[in-house]
Amino acid sequence: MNIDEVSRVFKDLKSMIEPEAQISILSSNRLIITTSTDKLELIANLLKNYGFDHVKSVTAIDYPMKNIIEISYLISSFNNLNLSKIILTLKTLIDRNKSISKSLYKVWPSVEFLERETYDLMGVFFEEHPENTSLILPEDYKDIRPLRKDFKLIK
Amino acid sequence: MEIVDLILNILLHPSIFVPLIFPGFITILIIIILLIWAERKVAAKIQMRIGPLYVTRRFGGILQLLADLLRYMFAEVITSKDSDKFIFIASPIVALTATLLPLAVIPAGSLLGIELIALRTNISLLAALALSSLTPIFIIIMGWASNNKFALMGSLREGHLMISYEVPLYLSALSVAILHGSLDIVDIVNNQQRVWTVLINPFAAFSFFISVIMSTSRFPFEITESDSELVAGPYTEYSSILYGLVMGVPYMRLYVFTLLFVDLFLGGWYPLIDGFSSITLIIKVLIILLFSVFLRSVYPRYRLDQAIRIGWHILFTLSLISITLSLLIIGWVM
Amino acid sequence: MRVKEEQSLTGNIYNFVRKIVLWIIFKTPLKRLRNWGISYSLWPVHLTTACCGCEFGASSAPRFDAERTGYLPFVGPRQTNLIVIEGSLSKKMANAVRLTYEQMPNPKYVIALGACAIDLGIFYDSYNLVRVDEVVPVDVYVPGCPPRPEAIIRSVVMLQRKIRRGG
Amino acid sequence: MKTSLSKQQDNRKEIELFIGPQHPASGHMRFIGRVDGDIFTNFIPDPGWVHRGIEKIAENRKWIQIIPLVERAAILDAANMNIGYVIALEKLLDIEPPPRAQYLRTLLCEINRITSHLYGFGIAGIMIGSSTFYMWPFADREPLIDIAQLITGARLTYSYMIPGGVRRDLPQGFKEKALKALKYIERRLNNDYFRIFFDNPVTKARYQEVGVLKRDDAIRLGIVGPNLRASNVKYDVRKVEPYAAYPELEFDIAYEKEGDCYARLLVRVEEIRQSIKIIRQILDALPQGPIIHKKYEKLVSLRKLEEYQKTGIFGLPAIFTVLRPPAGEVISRVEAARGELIFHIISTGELRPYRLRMVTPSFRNIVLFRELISGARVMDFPAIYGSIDYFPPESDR
Repeated sequence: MNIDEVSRVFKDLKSMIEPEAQISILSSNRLIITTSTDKLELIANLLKNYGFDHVKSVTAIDYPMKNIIEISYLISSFNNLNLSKIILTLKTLIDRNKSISKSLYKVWPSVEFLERETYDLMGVFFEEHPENTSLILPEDYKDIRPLRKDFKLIK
Repeated sequence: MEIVDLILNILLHPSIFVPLIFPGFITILIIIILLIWAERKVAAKIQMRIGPLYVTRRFGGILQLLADLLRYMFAEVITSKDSDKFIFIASPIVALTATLLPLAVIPAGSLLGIELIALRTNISLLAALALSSLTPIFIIIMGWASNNKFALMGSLREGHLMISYEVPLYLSALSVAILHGSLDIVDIVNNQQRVWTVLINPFAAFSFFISVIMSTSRFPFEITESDSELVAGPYTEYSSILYGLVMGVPYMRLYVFTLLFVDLFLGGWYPLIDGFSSITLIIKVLIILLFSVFLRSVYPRYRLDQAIRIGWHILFTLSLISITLSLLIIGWVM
Repeated sequence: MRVKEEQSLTGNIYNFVRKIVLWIIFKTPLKRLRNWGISYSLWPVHLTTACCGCEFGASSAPRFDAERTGYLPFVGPRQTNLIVIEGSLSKKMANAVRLTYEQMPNPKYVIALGACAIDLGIFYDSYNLVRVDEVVPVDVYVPGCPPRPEAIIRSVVMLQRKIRRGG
Repeated sequence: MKTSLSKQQDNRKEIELFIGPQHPASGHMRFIGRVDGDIFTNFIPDPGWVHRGIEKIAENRKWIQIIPLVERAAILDAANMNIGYVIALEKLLDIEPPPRAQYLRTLLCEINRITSHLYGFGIAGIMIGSSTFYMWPFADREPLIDIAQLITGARLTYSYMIPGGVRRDLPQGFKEKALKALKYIERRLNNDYFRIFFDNPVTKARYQEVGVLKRDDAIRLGIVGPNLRASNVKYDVRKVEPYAAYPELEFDIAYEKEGDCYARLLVRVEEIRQSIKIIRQILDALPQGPIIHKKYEKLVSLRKLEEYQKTGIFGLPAIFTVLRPPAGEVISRVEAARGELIFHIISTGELRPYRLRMVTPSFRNIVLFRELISGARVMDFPAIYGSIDYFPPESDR
């Protein structure tokens, strides 16, 4: 994919989402959009209308020092072949102690199991998600969620 | 000497010899051991494998089923807490007995000059068919007594299948009776000295054979105990020797039906070997049995609704056609 | 248990019969026949616990053909007498393995495949795994990650020898 | 999942069916279904029975130790798991392996794709009761596993790719053996498989028009791999974002229009054909040259270098144990046998990754169980399961 097309998409998105969110380029065909939790659904709807039709991954990263958890949605497209060459990261930061975020299930149904897994392994509660129940760990799991940084494997 | 003669006389009396030795219990045991071994070996051959071998290396693992039976024999009998214990234990035994009952009226040629039929009646075909329909009922009871969801669903499937294969099975058997003008199997076989029924009325033979395949849950109709969703169907809860019995039931049923099939359609014990006509019969039976178990390595299984549709749409129609054909032939000859 | 009055005269008939049957099975030549039958009829239950299951599948497939030894993967716990633990055992799965083991009729055997089954192997510090020997008693361990199908068949042969020796 | 089931607790007409994990067709997995007569009214997958926590363990491993770790997610597709991670790591390190290494990687990936699809066929066959079609594909995997073993020395778990290249060169006489195996597999695939299974009337009755996944639904649910392509979406990472040697190779995207179980199997058949085509091209056009990046070739000891030049086996340099990629965030995607595999790695310049996210294709396809089997007949469950080619350890990680 040539650089022109990425920069065209970049410009389109920039004009579309600013000033609610910031967009930057990570590498040749990886874009990053950063936004706050309450604007997340708005931005997601804009992106969906632009042509990004599914979510590839929901990655939650724990930063105990900064007291935040970063949630990245990796978004791309199956329908639009130009967009499918781009992976767009939609990032939001949430408070680590509360760890409540807004579910994007209404925008992209493909996040369902990814968000459920994030809830299970990272302990991030997604509001308005149809099923915030354990998926992978045993149902009676009580400990700290394993992907948090303060969960140590060998004591 | 007189005592030996007496014992021999008792043993060789048809009403003892037939159910106990040939074509009854002992023959069935030997045939099942050979048949299951052959089934596994034939499947292995098609699948580029060797199959059971090390149990008796010199004879190609022919005793494999014996080893399995021994294991069943010495395993712990488990009856689950929620099951209806008496029925749970009794129904496999009754099912086994019920499966063997039709042998009393099915003739099996002659051996050493003795006519091998335990009970000669002039309605033996009807009696054989009626007795053969007992087994599925006990299979259904097994699933019910187990008190297990998979077993219950297996029973339901057996019930669904039963009503769809029994009608074509009986109709096509009756079309043979119409053709030969008799309900006595011995008469029917004797009528086939010159030409076999399968050549006169192939529709009846086809629908009878497919119904038999369906009723004994061979592939592609292995639906009752379909393991990929029902574990072992009605037999899910059965362990040890009880499972050994219920595993034998479909094979015995297949054997009994094959005997009937050969008598009705393939000319029974003709061409005759003097005094030993059973040998002709048993060779034909073995060929049909091998063919039925060979289907396992060719076909996947049909879905339940598809099997029922085959039963009612194709087999039922064919059996009606076969009855019409029999009537037409009878009318033409008359 | 309180001894009933009839039993005080005749003794416990059930126990008496049981003792006789056990004596016949274990103290007479019948024992050898039993062990011979069981050893050539090891049927593993369908319980795939982790990724060594692919090699477990391959061991039944044509090139290796474990059916030669009378080993036939079969459907339910009631009809089988062998559990093959394929690799690691998660906490959720450990309950299932224990349940399956208890559902199986005696005599029953366990083969544990892979480094994970021995000491968790490459996942030695995982938070969700348990060791197999904490869950069920194991008869034969097979090392490897994953073990080759030949090794799996060899473990079956080893178990057969063990049974025929009277194990 | 408890809540959604208890909603219908009072409905006495339906029975609740727990399928697995000890069940002939469940694999390492549990399903909770509600059956009304012969129809599943509700079908919920319950994964996590093989969860080993690879993502967490990776945070406690050095960068080079993660290579064997990630391939344990799907050991029958190990090369594709490897290449996803190694590409991500190389992006962080900012190195590009030499062309010969790229071709060798592609070769192993395609061999793995074929063996993985054959495994899937075997499972699909036994699920609908065809024992022959379990045995045949499993038997025909073996020649290809032999080839992979010639390259790497292992049956399934290769750990063949290292940052900057691959561990070994091809042995002598490899090309002839590989061509022979390819010819064999092609003959079996095009004749015997169709005769025994794909053209079998029973197979067609079981698979056609069962478990139909429409194009819009496939996109909406974010399905990947052959299951997506069977619903008429021409999306293949090897074309969209070519990696390794794929830009220079010629192949087509396999796709079908119907979206039913039969189409999903036929897509895999076509993919095997394309893989054979790719392997033939690689064997013809394999460039000469080193198999490891120059930067690392300099770092090994003299003895190891001599061995490398003589036998083509590259001993790992000691520097790999203290590999420290610069800080950064990297996302790599590759087309594994079951679909798109994503690695999202956060590095802080330490000895170990800060966070490694691995999204496997099976995990993204898990939703298909609920979507396709709810409303299907009970006997359709194994047919659909077989056609999805779902591998629980890959999903649970």
